[in-house]
Amino acid sequence: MTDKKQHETPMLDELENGPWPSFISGIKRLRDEHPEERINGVANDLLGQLEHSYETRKGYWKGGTVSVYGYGGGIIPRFSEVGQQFPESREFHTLRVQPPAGNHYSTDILRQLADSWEKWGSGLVTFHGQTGNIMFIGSSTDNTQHFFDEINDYGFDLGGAGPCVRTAMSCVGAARCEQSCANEHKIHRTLVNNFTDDVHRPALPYKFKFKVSGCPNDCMNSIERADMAVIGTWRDDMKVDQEAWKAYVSEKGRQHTIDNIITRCPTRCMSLKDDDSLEVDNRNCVRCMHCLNVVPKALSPGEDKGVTILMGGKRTLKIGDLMGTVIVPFMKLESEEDYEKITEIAENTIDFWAENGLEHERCGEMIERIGLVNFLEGIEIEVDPHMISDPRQSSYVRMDGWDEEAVKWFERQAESQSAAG
Amino acid sequence: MTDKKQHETPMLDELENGPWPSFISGIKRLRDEHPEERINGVANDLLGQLEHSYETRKGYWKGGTVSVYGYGGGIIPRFSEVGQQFPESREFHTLRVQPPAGNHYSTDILRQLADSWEKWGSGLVTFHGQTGNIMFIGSSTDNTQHFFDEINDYGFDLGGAGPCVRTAMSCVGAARCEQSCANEHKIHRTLVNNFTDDVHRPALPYKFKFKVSGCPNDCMNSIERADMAVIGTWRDDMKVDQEAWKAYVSEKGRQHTIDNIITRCPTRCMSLKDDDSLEVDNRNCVRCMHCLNVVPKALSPGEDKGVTILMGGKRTLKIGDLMGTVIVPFMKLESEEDYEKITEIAENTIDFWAENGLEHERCGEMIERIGLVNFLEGIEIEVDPHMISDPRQSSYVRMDGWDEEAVKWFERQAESQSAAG
Amino acid sequence: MAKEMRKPIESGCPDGFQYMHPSMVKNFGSWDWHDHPRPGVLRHVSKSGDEVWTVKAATQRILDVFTLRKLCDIGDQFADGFVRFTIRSNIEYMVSDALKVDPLISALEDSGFVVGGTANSVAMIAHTQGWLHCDIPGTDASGVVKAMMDELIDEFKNCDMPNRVHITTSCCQINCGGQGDIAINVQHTKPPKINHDLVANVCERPSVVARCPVAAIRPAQVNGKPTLEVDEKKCICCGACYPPCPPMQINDPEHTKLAIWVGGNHSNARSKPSFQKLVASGVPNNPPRWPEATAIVKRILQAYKEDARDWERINDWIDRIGWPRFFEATGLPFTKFHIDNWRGARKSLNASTHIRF
Amino acid sequence: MAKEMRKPIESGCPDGFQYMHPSMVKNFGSWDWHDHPRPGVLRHVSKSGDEVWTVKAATQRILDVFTLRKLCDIGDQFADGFVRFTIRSNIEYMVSDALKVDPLISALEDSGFVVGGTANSVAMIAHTQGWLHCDIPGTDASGVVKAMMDELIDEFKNCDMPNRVHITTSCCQINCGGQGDIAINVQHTKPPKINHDLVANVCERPSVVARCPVAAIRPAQVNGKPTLEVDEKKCICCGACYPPCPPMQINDPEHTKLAIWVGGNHSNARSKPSFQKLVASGVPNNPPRWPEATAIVKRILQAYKEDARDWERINDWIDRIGWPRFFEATGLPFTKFHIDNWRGARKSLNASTHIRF
Ligand code: SRM
Ligand code: SRM
Ligand code: SRM
Ligand code: SRM
Ligand code: SF4
Ligand code: SF4
Ligand code: SF4
Ligand code: SF4
Ligand code: SF4
Ligand code: SF4
Ligand code: SF4
Ligand code: SF4
Repeated sequence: MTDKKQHETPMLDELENGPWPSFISGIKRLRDEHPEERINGVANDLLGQLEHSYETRKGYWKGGTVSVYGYGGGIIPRFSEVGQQFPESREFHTLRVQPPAGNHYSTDILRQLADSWEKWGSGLVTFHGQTGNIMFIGSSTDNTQHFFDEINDYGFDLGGAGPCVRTAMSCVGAARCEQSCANEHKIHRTLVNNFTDDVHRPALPYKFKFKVSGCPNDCMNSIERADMAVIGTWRDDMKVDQEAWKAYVSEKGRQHTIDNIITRCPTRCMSLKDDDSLEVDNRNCVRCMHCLNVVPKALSPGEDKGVTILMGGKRTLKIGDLMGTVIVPFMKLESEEDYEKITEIAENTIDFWAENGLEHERCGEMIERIGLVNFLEGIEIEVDPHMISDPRQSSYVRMDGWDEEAVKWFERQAESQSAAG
Repeated sequence: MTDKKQHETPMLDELENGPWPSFISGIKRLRDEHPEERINGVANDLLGQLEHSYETRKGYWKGGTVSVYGYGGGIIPRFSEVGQQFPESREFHTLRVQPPAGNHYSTDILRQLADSWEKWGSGLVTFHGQTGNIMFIGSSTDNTQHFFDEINDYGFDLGGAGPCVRTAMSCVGAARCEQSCANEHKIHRTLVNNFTDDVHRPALPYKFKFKVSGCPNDCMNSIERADMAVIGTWRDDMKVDQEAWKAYVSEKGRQHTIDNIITRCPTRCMSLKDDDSLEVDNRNCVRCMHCLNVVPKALSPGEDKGVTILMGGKRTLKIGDLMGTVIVPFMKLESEEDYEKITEIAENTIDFWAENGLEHERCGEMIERIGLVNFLEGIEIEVDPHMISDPRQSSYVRMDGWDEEAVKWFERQAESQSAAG
Repeated sequence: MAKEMRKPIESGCPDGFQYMHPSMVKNFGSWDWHDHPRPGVLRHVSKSGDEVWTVKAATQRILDVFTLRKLCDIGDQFADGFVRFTIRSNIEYMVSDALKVDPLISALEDSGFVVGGTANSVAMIAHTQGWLHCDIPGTDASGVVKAMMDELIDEFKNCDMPNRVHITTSCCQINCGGQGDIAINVQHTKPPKINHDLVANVCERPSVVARCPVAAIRPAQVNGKPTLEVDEKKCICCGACYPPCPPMQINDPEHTKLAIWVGGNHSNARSKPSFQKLVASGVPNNPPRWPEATAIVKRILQAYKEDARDWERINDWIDRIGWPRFFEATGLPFTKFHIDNWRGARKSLNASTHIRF
Repeated sequence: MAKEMRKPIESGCPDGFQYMHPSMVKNFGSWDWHDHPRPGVLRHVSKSGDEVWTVKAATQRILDVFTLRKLCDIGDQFADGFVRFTIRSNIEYMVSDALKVDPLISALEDSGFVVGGTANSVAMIAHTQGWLHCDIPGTDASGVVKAMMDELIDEFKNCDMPNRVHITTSCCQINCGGQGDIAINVQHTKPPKINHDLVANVCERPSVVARCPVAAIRPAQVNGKPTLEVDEKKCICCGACYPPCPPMQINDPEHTKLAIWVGGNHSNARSKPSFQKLVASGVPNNPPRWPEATAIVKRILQAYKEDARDWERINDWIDRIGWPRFFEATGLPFTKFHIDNWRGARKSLNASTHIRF
């Protein structure tokens, strides 16, 4: 440790108490124990500024413009407003780096990243931010380029910041989860890596996020937090291992089974038979996952797997929280053509939104403004009753094109029937 | 029948086919069989105009101004736009007459009304219109006054038409229904008869309807069709006659009982015990009536009866259908003071709305425009969590008065506790 | 006026007890339970042990005095001279003696009335004035109802449905008939045609402008006269401007259509009250028997009857099976018009993976 | 720039298979079932019969390189040199040999990490940047979380809750932290204070005006300079104007408060995904340990734990017991602010007699 004066941090010190791991202790370790003086100094001034925030209950960072050569985004620049007092952390930018799909790491690669970061940055890193980036927190303007060049050479690339396609997220899924109905990994990389240009050069109305969950449990919060959510599901009957089911019933008891499973089914489509076997009215199962979650040994998704796509989720800003809503009720994702199709859907969506979205307007806000039907027409997807919870409730609409629209429906029905037949 | 030329009615004649009673046949009887020539003529021209409507698919009545001495409303004036062709029914006004609460009639009084109507009107009458009036359909301008004078003398009065308090409605309720939790009769008459002036002299922003149902089955459609809905309910535990219940279970079977009752309870608060007895988690019963409806012999409302008041229901016009929403979760209606209190609530509501409603704006539309909280303040009712399905979902609100509001709640809680203790 | 006029007695709503069947007066507030001995008949049992048997019959709603007197005759003969009318304009006879029920039913049926409409039947269709009396109707609700009930009479006379079915009709988009399990409503499909010569004389222009839900009307001058004009791109053809301004003719022999809505439910039974939803539109407004509308209603009833569970109202049934299946089961087309775009429409979208395949 | 710059390799999202535990690669897509041998541990069994035991541990999220290397050391020693991170920034170690689980847990705990957060525990709180890095924070999410997890550590380490509890925090009303079963969010209570001297230089005025959700901002002149002004009656104190225009200072040491929201649920399990609802506001933003916020969270958790049934998430529980009971059970006040008045607010009103007394 250098002998430079350490800032007093009486308030932050309070956050070293208690059993939970303390981020303050971590920063102090960098200040006190790291061999590199640069890092000691940065950590010391960072603590100083943070203590100042705690005392005054205000933040002291402001934005600016920092990027790496060739890119327009991916870095959150931070300059201190109290840099005179805390000069060594006055430039404290965050690099948003895309993690491997599924957030898998070897310890080797983690060490390699730590080494690079130690060389150029503050030594503070987060796995991961809420959008899913590795956040390398605290680099000077000069060093961002060096750090990026180094990790970019061994396979890491920046994520998004600004009005652009953002880093995507996918759940552990098929790698370790029996509920997975899709190759989250492949969907994730196919989608986001199709848009690297849009990730790195912000030129869209606003941000656009992909998230991929392998099943309706939606461990990636995709319905609420993604502009385009891709969620695995299945179309045929769920699989019931009656022996495993009966074993569960006999272990837990019938009353328990009824109270925790049968009556919790949102469409009441399960019956516990007198011989303890299970009957499922699969046509009315809405794939809510509840029963599969409770008895994974006995109940599993069916064989005919695919994905549901929802669009328009986001949090509060401007018009209040929006959940994504169903745009593609079901599509298979097996062949390369299937993957091309989903990429095309994403492209059509982003193109249409890029043309029609207002400045700072998310895709869901645009849908809200122009109406779902116009959006669907824009991305060339036909209306489908699975997209709604309920049909129109208001008679306030001009419907003189009814007959033409009805014909379209019957034609589509006939087509899909002859395709099936 | 007079020998005046009868209009051809080929289309209407089609409505004399089929087994259902035909209103066309009824009108023809008046044309062909009634001893009074005036009535024959009116019926003939009425059929003529109606046939003309069927042929051209258009209506031919227009409004105007007709009233009885001393009143401003209660009559729907109709003048024919094709009166030259159909002169005898060219004036064809409807008198809206308030029925006895509960729509009870002796045959004597019905005959008396028929006699009066035959003297002055067309001989066509409806028990009742959708708002609940006896509709005496088809009077000339001159005769309205005569007819009104005659029936007013023996106890009948006009209902509302125009921007005024309207005729109210109440279900058969306590007169013949075991579900009844209130004296619908008395509530109905107390409320509407407190506002006779507002019924007869239209001077409000728009119409205002009371409807009274004795229980949450709401046979009067009051939540959707009344500005102020009063609905009977109870506050203590429902009554369970376990013997009658078990008899039902043993007659219908356990599976049937579970499928039709236990799993249909919206809050899942019923358990069928192993001995076939019923356990109800009464704190979570929402008085939905389902189980009581299915097994009225075994299940009945509790003892601590009262009413819930909802306001703001109406159909489509202007902003789309509105359901009424809870304004008074529960109040007793036993003593005269209780009835004074409910009258006062109605008065406060109508006063506040009369002052703050826009022209042609219903109470529910006003609530929608100004927000429930402002409405409650206007009628001096405190907020209560029973009024909502869910608390606020949007953070977009200025809440700097939070502490003061919190204090109000705690004070009210303390008061009601000390009142109870 | 010169002649002295009689001052009204502002008696308001009459006391019903004076006209109430004596057994109902006696047992007021003490009923214990009821059951359904047969279609069209209810038995209510009082805590006192008294019984009242109610026989319900449908009429044509618009009664001529002959019919009214006939109903009275039957009441005198079998039911102690008392009757009541239900909210759906059915007449009810109350008898204390079970033995009178069958003869009463025969008398009613012999006179052309239809006994039924109780419990899980298709109830009498609630309806409105139509061409017979109103000034703004797009169709004749009474005619639609007569034609339809001719075909649904068995469903009225029997109790074969999973739960009661409440059908309503209305003769313009104002919808005095309310909403129901199934509603047959007028739906205009073209903006009003304005008779500019009349507007200045007949209409108070600012209040017509204010009545339009989408602000599509603006004041204008035509041939130097003040009138109104409609932005046809905005107009949702609701007809709200027509009552205050009849020169804004919205009714059209061809373009005024019927629409069918389902799932309205006012009761609090099981779920909270729910609004009806559009299922079919563009249905021809085809007097005198409107066969197209009846055909759709029958398809819906049949699908409901086949698939719903006991006690499920139409809305409960659809909640369970989902809308895609509803359209499949009824064979009705799903179009872009089914996707709501009025206030709060977002809540009608499926923001979940809850999907039935 | 003069110097020749390195062109980036636009490789995007790296392939995860290269860093994936071999057993997960081998059994990719063939897992059969899992169970919960003990808190913090999952066992996944593949159709091939292979097993993977996962041990989950919480860290401080903002890792210094020492801590990161310590985590790597443990991974090398017990878990074949592979780890993954969850969406809640927990680290997961996968081992194929059940016998390694206990020593691994000891190693983690000995190093100060906390093993838990699986199944029906209180999961690690998702959080955001706060005063440590963001330019607009009203509080320090990391600090709030550290202080709160100190008190909820037992709930993290055990699986005693009716179902999982997902807590989130955010450090401004933008809410990067998302929503959750319980959310602790910043809530400003006073309109921004404008530094008029700076506006003209720093802010693009039209786009600031456009950013306001309630159109409360208008261009103005102060001392002859172009600036902005806020209609304080309209302003809902959301802070949306502050990021594009820092001179519109919304953060205030006293009037920036915390609010607590409950019932957000993103999963499709049982009911469709639901939004969180406001339950408490005006909570002091009180560093360094925010005791008032923690106290409320604990009251909510306790009521939930006592009253909810197995598998009921907080929203499911409240659906069953109703909001009045929620306020009763937690002792939190119900105020006029709980009644929504934002778009679509009517749907939040109780349009029924469904009431629990
Ligand atoms: C007579 C009448 C009230 C009146 O004063 O006029 C009435 C009377 C009864 N209703 Fe009703 N309801 C009457 C209109 C209604 C209406 C309004 C309407 O028809 O427009 C509703 C609400 C409409 C809606 O839900 O959209 C209504 C919703 C109910 C319900 C709830 C049904 C449900 O499951 O949703 C019940 C409960 C039941 O079925 O057991 C009920 C039950 C009953 C019972 C069984 C109550 C009782 O214990 O006596 C009565 C006999 C019904 C029968 O005929 O089978 N009544 N009932 C109305 C008869 C109308 C008719 O002639 O067809
Ligand atoms: C007669 C009746 C239909 C029927 O055949 O049963 C009826 C007929 C008319 N209604 Fe209605 N309404 C009738 C019950 C209703 C109901 C049902 C109810 O009261 O439960 C409603 C829906 C509930 C509600 O209040 O919202 C209803 C909602 C309307 C509206 C729309 C009001 C709104 O705020 O949305 C209008 C338009 C207006 O008032 O501007 C309206 C206007 C009219 C007018 C006065 C049309 C006009 O402006 O000239 C109709 C006169 C017809 C005529 O020639 O007699 N009528 N009207 C019903 C009254 C009979 C009676 O007094 O008993
Ligand atoms: C590891 C992780 C995915 C990842 O790739 O990061 C994951 C993994 C699993 N989730 Fe999840 N979920 C993970 C975040 C989520 C989230 C998102 C979040 O935490 O922000 C959700 C949705 C949040 C919400 O609902 O608001 C989520 C909703 C579920 C559910 C639905 C629970 C419910 O009843 O509502 C299940 C089903 C279950 O509990 O059996 C589930 C089940 C599971 C299972 C049991 C699936 C399986 O069979 O393997 C996994 C083990 C969970 C455990 O640790 O007990 N997972 N899970 C995430 C662990 C986060 C953590 O460290 O705490
Ligand atoms: C770092 C991170 C919080 C964290 O600590 O984890 C974060 C931090 C910021 N977010 Fe965020 N957001 C982060 C995830 C989110 C999420 C969650 C998600 O992606 O799932 C959301 C909600 C979901 C959504 O997209 O709606 C989110 C919604 C926002 C918004 C509001 C967007 C909206 O349309 O409602 C803004 C404001 C804006 O963009 O104008 C915002 C803006 C910001 C900015 C750039 C503030 C600003 O304008 O200067 C923050 C930079 C902080 C910093 O100094 O690093 N951030 N932000 C998360 C990104 C880390 C990463 O890249 O992995
Ligand atoms: S979303 Fe489904 S598939 Fe993915 S980890 Fe969660 S439970 Fe497994
Ligand atoms: S997955 Fe959900 S909807 Fe399907 S059977 Fe199981 S509990 Fe019911
Ligand atoms: S509303 Fe209730 S009390 Fe009144 S008739 Fe209907 S079921 Fe009976
Ligand atoms: S009345 Fe409704 S909520 Fe109450 S126990 Fe019966 S079914 Fe359940
Ligand atoms: S629905 Fe329309 S046309 Fe029919 S009675 Fe009511 S206002 Fe008149
Ligand atoms: S029909 Fe309706 S939308 Fe069209 S101009 Fe008239 S009031 Fe406006
Ligand atoms: S919640 Fe607000 S303050 Fe916190 S990181 Fe996001 S934008 Fe910054
Ligand atoms: S704080 Fe929000 S509401 Fe207030 S002026 Fe700024 S953007 Fe508008």
